[in-house]
Amino acid sequence: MARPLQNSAHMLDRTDTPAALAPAAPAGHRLDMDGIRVRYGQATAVDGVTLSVEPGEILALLGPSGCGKTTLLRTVAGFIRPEAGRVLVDGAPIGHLPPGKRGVGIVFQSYALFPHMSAAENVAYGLEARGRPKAEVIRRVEAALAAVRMEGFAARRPRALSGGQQQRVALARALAIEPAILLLDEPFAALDRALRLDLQLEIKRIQRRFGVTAVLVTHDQDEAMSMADRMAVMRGGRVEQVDAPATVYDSPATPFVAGFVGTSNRLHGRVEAREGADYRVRLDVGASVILASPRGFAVGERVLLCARPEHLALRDATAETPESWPARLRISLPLGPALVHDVEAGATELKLHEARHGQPPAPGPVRVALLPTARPALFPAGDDA
Amino acid sequence: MHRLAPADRPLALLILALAVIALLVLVGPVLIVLLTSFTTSQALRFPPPGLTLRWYAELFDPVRSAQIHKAAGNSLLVAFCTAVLSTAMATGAALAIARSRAGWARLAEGAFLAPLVLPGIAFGLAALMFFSWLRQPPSFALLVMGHAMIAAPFALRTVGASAAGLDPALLESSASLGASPWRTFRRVVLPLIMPGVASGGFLAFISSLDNVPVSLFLSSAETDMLPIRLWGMMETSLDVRVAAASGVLVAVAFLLLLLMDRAVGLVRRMAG
Amino acid sequence: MTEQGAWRLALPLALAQAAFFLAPLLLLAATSFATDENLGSLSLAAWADVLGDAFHLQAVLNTLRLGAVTVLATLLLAVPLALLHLVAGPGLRRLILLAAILPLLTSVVVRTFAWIVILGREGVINSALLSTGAIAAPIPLLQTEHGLVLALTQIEMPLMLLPLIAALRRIDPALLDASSALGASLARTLRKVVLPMALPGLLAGCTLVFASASTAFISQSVIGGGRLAYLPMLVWQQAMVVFNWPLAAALALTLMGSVLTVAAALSMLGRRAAHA
Amino acid sequence: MTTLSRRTLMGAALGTLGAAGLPFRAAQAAGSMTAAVYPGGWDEALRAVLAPALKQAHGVDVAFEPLFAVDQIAKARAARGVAPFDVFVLDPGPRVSGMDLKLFEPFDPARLSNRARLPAGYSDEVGAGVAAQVVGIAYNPKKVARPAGWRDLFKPEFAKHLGLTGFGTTFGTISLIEMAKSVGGSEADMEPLFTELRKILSLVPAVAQPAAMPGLFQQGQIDIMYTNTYTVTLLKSRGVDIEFAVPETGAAAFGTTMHIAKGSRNIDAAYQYIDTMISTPVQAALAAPPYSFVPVNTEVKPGADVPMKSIDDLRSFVTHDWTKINPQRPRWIDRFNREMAK
Repeated sequence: MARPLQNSAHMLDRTDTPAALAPAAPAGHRLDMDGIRVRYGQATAVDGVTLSVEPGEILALLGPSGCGKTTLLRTVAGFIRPEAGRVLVDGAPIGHLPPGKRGVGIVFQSYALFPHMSAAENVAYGLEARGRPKAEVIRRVEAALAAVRMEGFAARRPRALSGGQQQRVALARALAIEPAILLLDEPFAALDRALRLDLQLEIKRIQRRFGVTAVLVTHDQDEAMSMADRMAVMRGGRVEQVDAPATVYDSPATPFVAGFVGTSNRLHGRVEAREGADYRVRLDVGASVILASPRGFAVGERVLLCARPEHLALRDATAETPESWPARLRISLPLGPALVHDVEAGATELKLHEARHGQPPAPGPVRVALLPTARPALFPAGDDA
Repeated sequence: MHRLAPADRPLALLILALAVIALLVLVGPVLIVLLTSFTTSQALRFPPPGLTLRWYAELFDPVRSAQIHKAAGNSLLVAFCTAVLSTAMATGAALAIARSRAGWARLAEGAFLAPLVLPGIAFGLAALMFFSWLRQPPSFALLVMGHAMIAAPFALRTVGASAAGLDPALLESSASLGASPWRTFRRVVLPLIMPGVASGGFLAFISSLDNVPVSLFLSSAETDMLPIRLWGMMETSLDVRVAAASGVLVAVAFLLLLLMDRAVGLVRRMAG
Repeated sequence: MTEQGAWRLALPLALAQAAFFLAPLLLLAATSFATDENLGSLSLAAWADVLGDAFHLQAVLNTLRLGAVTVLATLLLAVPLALLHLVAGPGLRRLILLAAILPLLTSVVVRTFAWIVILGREGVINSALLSTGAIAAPIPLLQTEHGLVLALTQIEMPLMLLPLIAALRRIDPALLDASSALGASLARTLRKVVLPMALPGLLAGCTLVFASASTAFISQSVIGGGRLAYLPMLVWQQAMVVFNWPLAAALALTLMGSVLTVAAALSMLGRRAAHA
Repeated sequence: MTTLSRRTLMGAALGTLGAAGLPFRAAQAAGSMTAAVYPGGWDEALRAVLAPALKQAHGVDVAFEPLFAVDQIAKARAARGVAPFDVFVLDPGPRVSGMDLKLFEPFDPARLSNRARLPAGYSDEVGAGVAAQVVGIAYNPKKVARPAGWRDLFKPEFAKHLGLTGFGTTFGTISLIEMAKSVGGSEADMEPLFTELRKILSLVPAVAQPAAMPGLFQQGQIDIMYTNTYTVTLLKSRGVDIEFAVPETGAAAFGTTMHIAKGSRNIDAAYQYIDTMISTPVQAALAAPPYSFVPVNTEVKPGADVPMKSIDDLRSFVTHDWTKINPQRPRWIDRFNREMAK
């Protein structure tokens, strides 16, 4: 168990040029978090989390601030000693190892680049700390900087680099030590929105190329959606759902997940009847809809329906149907190719998302209908904690 | 001050006037000492009847001022050891305090700074009483420790300010990259807090060099200290070499200050 | 250097202070409750002599007042200079900082001589005033509290200026522009924007100046003279001339206690201001 | 806690510093010793004259520790038997304190080869006289008339130039006693002194530490002070306008004595040091300018600035019984503090 985590091959050596990107890299390492619990005094920050990250996969830890995602990441990194639970890499526990011996590379939210060292010195730091021969250090620093397309900036101090460039150097520094696991702690939080998407793609590309297993902590659902192979949505120290981003979006496990990942319109109602595999639900806003749900509900049970903005559509105020309900359009905003409608139905506020055709409709009375193709999530009403 | 409204001018003028007075008060006495050191008179006298460099010549005369040179050597050595020792201890304490958010850190910081408010004369007497009780005759080591007690709080203040500005993520980053604590300290922490350490060391050095009360009790025949020797010379004979020595001290300290300022922005740091 | 183990870095200083600072102080404290320095037998005589004697209590008050007045005097000069530093260009800024550090570099021995020269009956100030006709006869400055405060103002000003300038440097100049753009007068800007932000530095400076001025033995005795009774002088006299060490110890502890009380009060004020 | 364990404790604490071969280890080898010496002129004189003579005569190296008399007593007392130096040099007041506190080794005058050159009574079982000091009034002849005696100091025209210093020093104590006598007081009754002082206090331009007096005098803050001939000669040689006035009641004199510190490990060297100090060549060199000591060796003539022809004249000077003065001094010091306080 002395050296459980070093990659057998010198990945960087094989990818000296950006052209050598293409084929998927060797299989990475598997990371397991097993029943991890962390407490700060009385408060439980992480409450018995068990998660697995498959080799070469990016897992996003997504959740609001204070949900325990960063604590979990720091536990994996070895900065925090958990009260209970184990961290395993390739099945071997690493809890007894200090951060530097875990084979974990970290990109910090602030990047934590050493301000008194040049980009190259920053990248070389971990290699020198491992006592690698000088020639190898030089070669690998060059390769790592090339991999993040920062070859021309080796001599610059972090202060002379832009935020995006700093992030690339931080990534190169983390990758240069050939980590088994790459931890990314809100790596895009300090960047302009416009830069983010480019860098997200870039990091994903590099991660793929190195085949490194990665954990990404973020509170930004878009970031998690675009980066992660799977995401774990956390709340109050617990994991509410772990799934591929599309699954999380389409089939949220809880109302919280439905609300946190993507926008969710919450409609309360009661199960009127069971119709085969589907349920007929009488919504409080005054409509009756037929829905499929994997969950079982009793007739008469109060339920909560979480509909995505694209699950709903505007109808003419005069077109009364049972599955639509009356509402008032307050405003429509064009958002690129789409239109976002802000609608109120009684006390319920709704957001609708439609493709834009011509002029936006004028504010006033409308009806809102659930699209027949839509598969909104249905929860027992009590779940809405 | 171009954007001042007319109504603000009297207040601005008042502030400016007081600031000018403050500069005069700060610099005036030092100028008087420097001017006095060039006097042609036989004793310390202001205003000097004429100007000459003879007291500097006499001060540097290896025979006639041998005792001053020896005392200066002692003082410089003690001040150097004091600066190194107190700054090293203060750096450790400052890092510990900066890294801990716990309540004890605040308390400890207060305790560490306590010697600042202790009258030196009382501490000198107490230290001598204590060491005699332990049957330890005054020695170089005790003298340095005594000075270090007075100097450490000065160092702690400046190093503490630097250490507080140290991003903890840098330390974690270094640890996660596989660096040992010692390597992290040497390669990351020390370079980053170096300006604070240098400023703290400078302050500790100066405070030791100028210390009278502790030296009075803890120095011995072998550790004749410069300020005490100058004190005796001034009191009994108004020896002008005292002013010349002071002139040299100010010049050397000032030079050192400028050099260190160039290197680490010392002047700016001392304000932090 | 994990967060948990960081406290160990404080050990060297803590142990050194315990051995070389705290222990001597405890012996001093024990001495104050003894009949003689050999800690022969228990006695409250020294403390009765300090606390039950109007002259000694007056000396306590004098010492605290000296500290307080010096703090006010340094404030009066240091605050305008720090403000000038705030609005000055880089050259003037440097000059001000160098001037602020200069008194620290002058030996205490020679500094006191300089002040005899300045404050004496035929000194710089009296000569200047006499030559301009502002006064007809020399005014007494040396050996007065005014003179002593003036001298201490120079000696202690760095301790006020340095933290003050450090605090003011954190003020974004845009804030001052914003304040005046919002129509605030200079006085209002100073009171509402600058002062609150400078407060921590101001209080740190006050604490340092107070502690240093009220314990400045050499300046007090040489510039202040024998007509002004301050505790450090009495401590020295009892210890070194009269050899009444229990009384010297009690006076020293009284001095320390008084200064620490004021320092603690100022620090509490600072913390409250920081939270307000 | 035993001495041994305390030593062990400290040894551990100081191990790195003390044992690391740093300089300033106390020299304990045979042929070396340390002596306290008054700072300033005495320090310079003894280093220049006595140290080479001692080295030549006995092969002894001496290190000097500059300390005023009261500081020597305080330091030796605080040291509790660990002699901080081998030889004291003291005025009568501190000498009596030192005797009371048993800080001296018993002294055998017979071990001094130069004993015969000392006047009778200048060596005893605690130490030997090595110099004398003559105390009187110093004044600036360009500013004030020559005061006739101690009584004059209470007159407004003199008082407004007078610098007062308290009972902290031997010369201060002697002068104040003489001033008391001039207004009807005595060593037993200092009340008249304080009564008269109170009347002139508002005129007096300085009440100062003894050490501050020369500076105050030369900067014109004061033009009259009580001091010894030695200080007057020294200041005069440095171009200060100063003259010594022998009061009409006579100048006061006292001896400066040397003593061997209790616990000294260099007793032989200490005797040789004191013996060399009173030897004729050393006394003669010290009596000459620029040092102008008042010699105690009967073969040496006092310098021109000293108001005496030979050491025998000292008998006609006013002297004081310090065994009576010392017990009262703490009270006088306290009283002086309170009277002077505004």
